[in-house]
Amino acid sequence: MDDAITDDQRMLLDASARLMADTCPLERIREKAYADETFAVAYRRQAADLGWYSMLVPESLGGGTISGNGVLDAALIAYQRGRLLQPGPFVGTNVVAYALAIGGSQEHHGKVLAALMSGEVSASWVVTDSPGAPAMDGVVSATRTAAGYRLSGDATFVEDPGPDGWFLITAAGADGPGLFLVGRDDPGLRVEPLGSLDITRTFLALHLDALDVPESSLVENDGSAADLIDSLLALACVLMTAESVGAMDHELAMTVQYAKDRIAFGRPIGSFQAVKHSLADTSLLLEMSKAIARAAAQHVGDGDGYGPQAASMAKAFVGDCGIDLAQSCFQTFGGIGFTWEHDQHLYLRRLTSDAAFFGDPVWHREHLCQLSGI
Amino acid sequence: MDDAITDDQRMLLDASARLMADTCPLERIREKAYADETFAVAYRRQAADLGWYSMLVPESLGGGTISGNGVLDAALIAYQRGRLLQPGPFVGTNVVAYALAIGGSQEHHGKVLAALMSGEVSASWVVTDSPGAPAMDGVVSATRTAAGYRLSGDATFVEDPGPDGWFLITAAGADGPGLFLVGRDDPGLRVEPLGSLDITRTFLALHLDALDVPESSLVENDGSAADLIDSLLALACVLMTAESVGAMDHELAMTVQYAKDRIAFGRPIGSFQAVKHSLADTSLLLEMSKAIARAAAQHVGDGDGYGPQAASMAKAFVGDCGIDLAQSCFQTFGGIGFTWEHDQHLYLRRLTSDAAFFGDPVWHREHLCQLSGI
Amino acid sequence: MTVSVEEFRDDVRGWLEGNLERIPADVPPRGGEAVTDEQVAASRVIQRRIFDAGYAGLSFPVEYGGRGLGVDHERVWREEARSFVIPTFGGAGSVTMGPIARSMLAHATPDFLARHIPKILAGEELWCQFYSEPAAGSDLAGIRTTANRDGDRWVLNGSKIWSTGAHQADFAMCLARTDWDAPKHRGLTWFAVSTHAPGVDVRPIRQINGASGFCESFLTDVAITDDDLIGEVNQGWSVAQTMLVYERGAGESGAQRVEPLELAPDLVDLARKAGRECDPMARQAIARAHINDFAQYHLGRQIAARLQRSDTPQPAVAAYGKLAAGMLSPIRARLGIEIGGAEALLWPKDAGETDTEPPTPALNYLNGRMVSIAAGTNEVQRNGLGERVLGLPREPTFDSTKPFREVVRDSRNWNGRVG
Amino acid sequence: MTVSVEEFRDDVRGWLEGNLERIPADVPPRGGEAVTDEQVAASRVIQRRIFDAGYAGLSFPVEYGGRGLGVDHERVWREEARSFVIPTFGGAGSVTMGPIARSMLAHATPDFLARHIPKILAGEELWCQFYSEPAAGSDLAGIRTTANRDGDRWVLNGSKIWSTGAHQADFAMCLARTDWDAPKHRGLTWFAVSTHAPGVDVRPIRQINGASGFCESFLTDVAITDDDLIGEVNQGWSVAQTMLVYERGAGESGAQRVEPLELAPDLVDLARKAGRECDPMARQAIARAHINDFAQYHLGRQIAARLQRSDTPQPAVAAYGKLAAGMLSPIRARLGIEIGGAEALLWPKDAGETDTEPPTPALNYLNGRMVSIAAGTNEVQRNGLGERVLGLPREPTFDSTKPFREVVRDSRNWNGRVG
Repeated sequence: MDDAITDDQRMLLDASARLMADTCPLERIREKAYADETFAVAYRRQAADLGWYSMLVPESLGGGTISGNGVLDAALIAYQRGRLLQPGPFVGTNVVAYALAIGGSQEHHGKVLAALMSGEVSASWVVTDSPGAPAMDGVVSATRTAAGYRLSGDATFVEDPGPDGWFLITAAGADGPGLFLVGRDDPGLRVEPLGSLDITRTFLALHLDALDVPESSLVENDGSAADLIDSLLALACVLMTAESVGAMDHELAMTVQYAKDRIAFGRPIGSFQAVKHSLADTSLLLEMSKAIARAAAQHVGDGDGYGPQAASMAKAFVGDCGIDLAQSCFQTFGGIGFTWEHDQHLYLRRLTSDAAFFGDPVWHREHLCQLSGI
Repeated sequence: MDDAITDDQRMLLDASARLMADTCPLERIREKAYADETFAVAYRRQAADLGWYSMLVPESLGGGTISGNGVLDAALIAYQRGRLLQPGPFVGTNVVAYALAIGGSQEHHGKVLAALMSGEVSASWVVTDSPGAPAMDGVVSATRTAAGYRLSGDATFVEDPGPDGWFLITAAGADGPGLFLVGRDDPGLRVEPLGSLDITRTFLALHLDALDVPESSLVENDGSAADLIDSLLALACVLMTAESVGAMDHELAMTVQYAKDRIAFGRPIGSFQAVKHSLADTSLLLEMSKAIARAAAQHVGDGDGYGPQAASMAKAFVGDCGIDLAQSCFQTFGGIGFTWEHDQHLYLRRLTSDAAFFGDPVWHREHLCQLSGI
Repeated sequence: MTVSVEEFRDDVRGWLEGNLERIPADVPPRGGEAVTDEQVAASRVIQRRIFDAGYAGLSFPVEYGGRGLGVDHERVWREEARSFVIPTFGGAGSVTMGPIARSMLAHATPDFLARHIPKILAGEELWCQFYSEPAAGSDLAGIRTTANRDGDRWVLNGSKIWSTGAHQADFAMCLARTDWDAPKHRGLTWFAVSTHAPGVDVRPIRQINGASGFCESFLTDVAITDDDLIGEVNQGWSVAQTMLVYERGAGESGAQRVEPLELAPDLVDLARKAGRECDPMARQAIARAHINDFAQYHLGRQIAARLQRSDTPQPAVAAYGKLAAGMLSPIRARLGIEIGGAEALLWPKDAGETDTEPPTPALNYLNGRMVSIAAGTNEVQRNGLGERVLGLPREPTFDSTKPFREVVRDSRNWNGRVG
Repeated sequence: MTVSVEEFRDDVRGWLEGNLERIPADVPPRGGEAVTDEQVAASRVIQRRIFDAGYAGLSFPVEYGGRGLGVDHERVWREEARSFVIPTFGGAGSVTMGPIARSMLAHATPDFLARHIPKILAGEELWCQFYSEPAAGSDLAGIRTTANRDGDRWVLNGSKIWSTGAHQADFAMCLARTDWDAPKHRGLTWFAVSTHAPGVDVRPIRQINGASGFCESFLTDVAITDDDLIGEVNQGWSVAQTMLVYERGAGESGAQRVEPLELAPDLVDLARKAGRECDPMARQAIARAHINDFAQYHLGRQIAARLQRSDTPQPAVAAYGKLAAGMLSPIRARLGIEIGGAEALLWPKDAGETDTEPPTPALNYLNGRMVSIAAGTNEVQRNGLGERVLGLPREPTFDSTKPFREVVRDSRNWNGRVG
């Protein structure tokens, strides 16, 4: 995915890779180091210095891209993050930063956007109901009150932004969907920590029981929230997909190495066609995933109108391929892959969760048909 | 599928196999010998002598089983037929014979059932609309007239019973579905010959433009036609499935032999894991197909109430596996499989058509859910 | 003295009713094979009761404490006992009664059998296998654990892995290399080893699902005698062949023991929880799972019947059942995740579940490849089916004729060029 | 003298408008590669016109009648010419302009190139490959057709198969064994052979779809000279490597040439005809097909870019494109059959269709494995990717070092035992 990139992009990726390897390698992930807020803030600040949370924000608001296509830049970072299964809502923070940049008030810019870009806090986009489909028309309901809005309903599959973090909640109002910025620490919000197959991220369910929010929490109040939500989904899909592709890349590399080293029946197992052909097929899945992820980032970044289709296609394709790849690598590792100490299960868990996060392949294929007018 | 059978069943199968090998081997199929009515009648009479068309008819009406489970006996014949891709509506004739035995009038028994059992004529069950789903509520409409019924509508995927043959047409009436026996030569019926991917069978579309049929053409007029139609579908699925399994069995055997004989890179290609493992997987598909086909025949024949579920399961499973197997064998044959002279394409065509005939796997899976009450 | 199946059913019913407890209706069946030490202890008591009543080892020879009956009687027992609290020895229990006891019966001396089989049937001896090794997984005969002759003793050294339930077992059936200069398959021997013997160190392995049903074991100068031999010296591979047939559950491995008639109840339940029971894609997935279950069950029945009709063990044919399980188990697990979506991937933490002990669909997913890998990978099954059932030409072998010592040496210099 | 891409686009537009006919709007594009002899003759006339105007061989060297431009200019030509009647030489045309002309440029003498390339670009010479043989399919180097030196001539004997469009070709590029005592890959040589030469017998093969786009050819004492050599004697395998890169379409094989943006229009159309455009399963299938098309296209672009950045031919990397096509083509064809149902399996006979010439979905289905098998099976691609891209250890080879004569002999006595 980072095959043909500019020198500036290469520098960004190399610096990001160093940061992750130094600060948050897989051992830290296993220890859930990121659950410690001190660790998390320090990590995010360093990442922010590299521009992790600024790529989708215009220069006028303090952001800026490396290559001119900020979506591609952010996707390349996501790809690097995926390789080492990095924690934290990178996708959510960028998506929310974009939403605030496009539709937020000056107060949002000053109070929240700046803190997101500097790594001070994180954010998550809340758009998913049970059993896991994006609720484009709103995952909770919003009704007008004298002082603002009242939000009611439940949401799940929300990545935890950590203390002081923000949620951008997609809510169904009388005139269509709207987006509301709510603090994680809002006392009216019930935040339920969830157990998860994926142990590299932390997920929440949110319960809004008539949560009153002020007028000022509304983002993009000029009536075009539906379009903005479409854009947010496309962005979320592109970045999630890129993270998955990074994880796939790293896992396949581990597996190929194992197939070269492991001996059975007097030969390295990679010399058997059963293993070799499975790895070749898996490698093809990876190359196709890289290609479609990059194409989607390009379309979304170019704003050529094909972004939502391309993003849903990439999300569906990579969602399936990620699980296929993880399953196939597991089979190659054999017994050793069943041990907690081996890393393959971390990748299997993450890729399986990624496939459903922000809409599973079935949902995105149907969505593609609808976007295509059938 | 014929692994553990009685001596009587073995004799029936051996005699059937000899008949087919002598009278209608694959060269005859390629020449479309069965399109010649003299050939067809002679072939059917010999087959009838072996009991091909009598297994689902009680002894009181001149039929009789070999083992006590006539459905299993008929399925074993179907399995043998499938091995050499035998032509003609064996399935239809047996299904219609069963319907007439259960629900037909004495006139039906004397005029039609006897001729079906003796091989004089064939019959087809008409139940399929475009694009190919069984229309259990009726594929055409039936309205009351003074002298009987008026049938209107179109049907497709009807196997040609040949001159003097019969159609048992599933029609939707005011009080539910009904079954009507109509002669192929009825002047009011428009019979349209179709081209077909499967070149081992001959298919028709039927066009009924206000076809008036007498009261006496109604089969099973005591109001329980819906139950009978469920039974007919189960029977059709079991017999079709058994034919497919026979075709699968023969094709895999041809392919395994080829993998033993064909040399490449200084070795028989069957010594390569790529080929060996593909054939092992394919062989597993075949063994599972045999097992489920036999289980379905057993349940349907036992009348234990699970027949419709088991039959739909077998039809769905074998439908997919048949195509998987044919595709996988094609890949093993490589280039030679692309030549008209090689037999593999006859099996590919037949198995692909079989998968959709009487309902494709998707339809049967949904049907299974409905039968199971969800 | 044979008893008819129906008569036997009546006997069983009566005895169960009077002697075992019924499973309370509100206890859900729990997946996974791990059992606690307390469960094992309680199970020994119940097993003793069953043994004393003559219902243990129904198909085992009478002279070793069994009943000498057939598979039909065993099926009757299973059907009737299903709703009662019967012994659960976890993985070690199945291994003891299946591959271990069966291969002992075929290969051990009468003296050995008289010493061990009655105790096994009575629940006194729980066994495990010391078979796989870190460097001998799929390559089952690539054993490096060594048994050296030392006077009238044997001295064992090496390490074993993936021993099911070894931490709860009393004995291990251990495969060791007794001749490094013979070809790979001709220098192996099976021994009985007490897991409590000096030099045996058994450690549970933490699995990806957080459970620890398997162990890794280290053998350091463990001393045993000829009385502990199971089969003849250097003939271990033929014992392994027998064992393999029962490892693969005589064709029924992984399949349900009773014909599955109800539409995949676990998945229907999951779909309902996820609000997807009317979703056409979820319905397809549910139907697929059930159809596969049904086909797998009947495959198992057909294979078992074929094996029963045959006189010699046919591990290659049994491989159909193993491969079916290995193919279908991950598919079914994945269908569960796809049907359930967030419902399967995420769960309330306050329900007492931790990260490492997820609810059933996620647990099944993590365990989905177990049967695809353990006791012979799918790839090994395919080789066996291809060569020994379909009769395809052999894979080139580089480890079949030369001394095993040389195989180990040459594997480090692989270049693939033969001619 | 380079011309900018945009300037070039203007030139092309103007010339096309003034010199070629537009494709009538009501002519549907037709699948399949077969063209009639009349189409070939008419195409030669148009090709001559294009050649004379300087638009033939855009990326070919100027000294052999080309323009010396790059792939961007070629893409412009393709985009602009799409709506005009351009030459269709069928399969032979693609083979001539692709693998044949490209490997000639890399390996033939200037004299040979001057004799043939301009005629190729002008539409005077249509070529085919005499490459595969009945006993050398996947095993491309297993060539048994023999060229024996006889004074200053070479005499060819043997048979060739799967030569695309050979019945319409003027020449064949023929691979023959010139040394049976050398190892397999070191005794091969390429020759130019006139298809009309004495001793050359070309026969169309009837394919399973009823068409005949390929031929079988028999060579009996066909005489040629050193002037007909393409590359050096016994160096044929290195020529074949170049050819392979272009066989695989430089990574783009099987993929569409223009980014597919519209949702699988053929399948949407089929679903509409079948009344299934609202069926959730059909919609999933349609989306799947389009997503695969889109992924395959972008894979092709990425691979092509990677190959362009590299200095040496990398047939192994190009195998990604070939394998993708080989995997996805049968899947797509099957999706069509599943979406269409009876609509795809059955068709009105009176529409002039016969059994042997089915409508598009059925035709695609029968042809679906073409790219999975022809020009290197999926299995061959996987081996290449595994060993030469992923760097996995080699498959054991039994035909790489000993004289080919012995390989043929030994293959008849396979027992697989090596060590």
